[in-house]
Amino acid sequence: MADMEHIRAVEATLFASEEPLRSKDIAQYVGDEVDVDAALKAIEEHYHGRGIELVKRGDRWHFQTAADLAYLLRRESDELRKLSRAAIETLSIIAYHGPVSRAEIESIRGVQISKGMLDVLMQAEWIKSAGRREVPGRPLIYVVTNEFLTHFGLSSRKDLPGIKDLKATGLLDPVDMVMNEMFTETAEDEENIGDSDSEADDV
Amino acid sequence: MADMEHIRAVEATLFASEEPLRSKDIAQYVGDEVDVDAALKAIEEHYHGRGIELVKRGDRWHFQTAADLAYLLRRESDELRKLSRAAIETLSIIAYHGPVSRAEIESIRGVQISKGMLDVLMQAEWIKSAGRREVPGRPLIYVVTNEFLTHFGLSSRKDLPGIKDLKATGLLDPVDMVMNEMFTETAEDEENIGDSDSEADDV
Amino acid sequence: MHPIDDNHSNKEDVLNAETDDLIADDIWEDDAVNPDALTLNIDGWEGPLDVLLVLARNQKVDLRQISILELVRQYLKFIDDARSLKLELAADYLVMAAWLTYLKSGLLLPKDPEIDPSPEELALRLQLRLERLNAMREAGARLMARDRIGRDIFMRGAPEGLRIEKSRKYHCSYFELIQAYGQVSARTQPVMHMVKKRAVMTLEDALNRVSKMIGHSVEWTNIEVFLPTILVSEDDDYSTMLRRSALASTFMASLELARNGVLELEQKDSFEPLMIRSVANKAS
Repeated sequence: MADMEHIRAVEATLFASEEPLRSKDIAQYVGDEVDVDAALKAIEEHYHGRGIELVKRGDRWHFQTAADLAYLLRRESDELRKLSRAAIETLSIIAYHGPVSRAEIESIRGVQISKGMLDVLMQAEWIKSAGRREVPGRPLIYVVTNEFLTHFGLSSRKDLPGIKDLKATGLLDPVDMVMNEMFTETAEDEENIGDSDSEADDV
Repeated sequence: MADMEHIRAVEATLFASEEPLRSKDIAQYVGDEVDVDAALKAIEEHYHGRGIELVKRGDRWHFQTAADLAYLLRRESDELRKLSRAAIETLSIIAYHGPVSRAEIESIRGVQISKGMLDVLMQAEWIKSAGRREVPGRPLIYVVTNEFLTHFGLSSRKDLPGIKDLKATGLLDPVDMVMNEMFTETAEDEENIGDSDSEADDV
Repeated sequence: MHPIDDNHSNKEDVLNAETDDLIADDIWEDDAVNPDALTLNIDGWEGPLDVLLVLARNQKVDLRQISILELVRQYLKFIDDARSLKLELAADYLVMAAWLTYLKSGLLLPKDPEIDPSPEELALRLQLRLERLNAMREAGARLMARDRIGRDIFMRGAPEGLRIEKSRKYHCSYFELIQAYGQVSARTQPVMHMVKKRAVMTLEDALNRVSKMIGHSVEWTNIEVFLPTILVSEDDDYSTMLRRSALASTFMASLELARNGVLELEQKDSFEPLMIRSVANKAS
């Protein structure tokens, strides 16, 4: 059994070192009278089963975090954020009208969408780009992903309610009445709005 | 006694960390179900007398080499030597008297402190500003940091060398306060030259 | 004739005794310069208080027992030497010299009770300041002498590092999604102004209808009886609208027929039922 003072010295030297050390490197610090190898052996045993372990790579020794605990060092933490109103609208447009280009989304929303908006939705893995539209400028077009369907409990885009359904559930109510009446009375317009059904078939 | 797996997790987390961690920081890595404080206590005991020890500085924990092994590991670093006498004095005043304003530091040192002095100490992360004194001019006030405690191996400001004696002998009290007290006290002891009122009476 | 309190009275005695009490720390021994050598380097001093502290410590006694008079003498000598060497002296050194000269005379002269603060009080104040500066100087030395991280004590040389990887998860409910689409649709439909095909009974229709029916009506009859019967029972929007249109048209038709002497109208009072009957019948 190595001398406790020798063990302590070797232990501290290895701990403080910025790189793995050979037995002879350690000896330079702790002095020739120390049986470094015996000390290393004692340390290796002492740390067995702890959160730290002494390991030998080639001829060099170093301390490292126990391999089975490595998962602790890279912790993922979920930061739950609420999607902004604008982002939800954009998402819904892509869901109903996709594949759509950014310009098309803007024309449907009637407002420009910020650069980051689509990034956020892509980061959330709810939309993805689906190639380019073969029109001048070849804009990227977007569709919703399988993750989107899973998240919202949909088996396909066909499950999205049409405008008639929205009306039935009163989801169009908050809008001003003139608009509302228009949907009620102009039956032919419903086809425009409800055409998402036919598009959904493409998915 | 804390659970061995919990101990290992806390041990590994502290070991892997690049900086001292608060108990609650550790909890983020090891999970809420772990009694971090109990684990820390167990680890502290386990390392007692080893070449590595677990220490608490301020509210943060870290592993470090045992102090008595300094003779093996000591390195002269230029950075540590550079501190001027003025900087050392300023740092001490902030440590022992803090929170203090610049004017208070100057009044103790009897000289103005150069413009960059506090910046240097702040850059070293040894001092930080801690709001303003609610007196005319609302001067910034300074205190020492956790990094200061860590660097100098102090558990808390109470641990500052000799601070108890300095407090007991009133050497941390402002001169004005001591003068006031002294002259109020002596007023009770018959006539004493310090007391200008009684002096006036004598004449 | 030299009223000095207990703190001060023995000062000179103590000084003369030249106690060998050394100030505890030796960290600052380098600074314990021979007072006569002080003139050699003015730049090395951190102001007059610094000079005074070093001079005081050279008295090799507890700072509480220093001789202020001796200290003043040494400081003034230091200034004189510097001047004789034609060294530039910063103003604050000279201010301190003047102040100490004043203090010295105050301490030596018979006590003047009119002087406030008293010279003794000023001397005490100076002594307290020196004590405090000295305390911090010693504290600094002790602090610097501690086992310090990175010099004597080491943290782990190559920590793996910890990282919490924040992955942002966005929250959006199904309801919010659908609602948003509803609102987008509602908001952005092109606004079309269309003249609605309204449910109406034209005046022409009403004239025909009333003309045909009035022949059979010999008694006063409520005008509403002349409305298309289907409208009475039905209660939907369409029927209500048509009913109101029919009522208005029928009323207009009645007025027109009354003008032509085909029928007559009667209303007992405001909002009472409007009654009509055939003129022909009345005549018969």
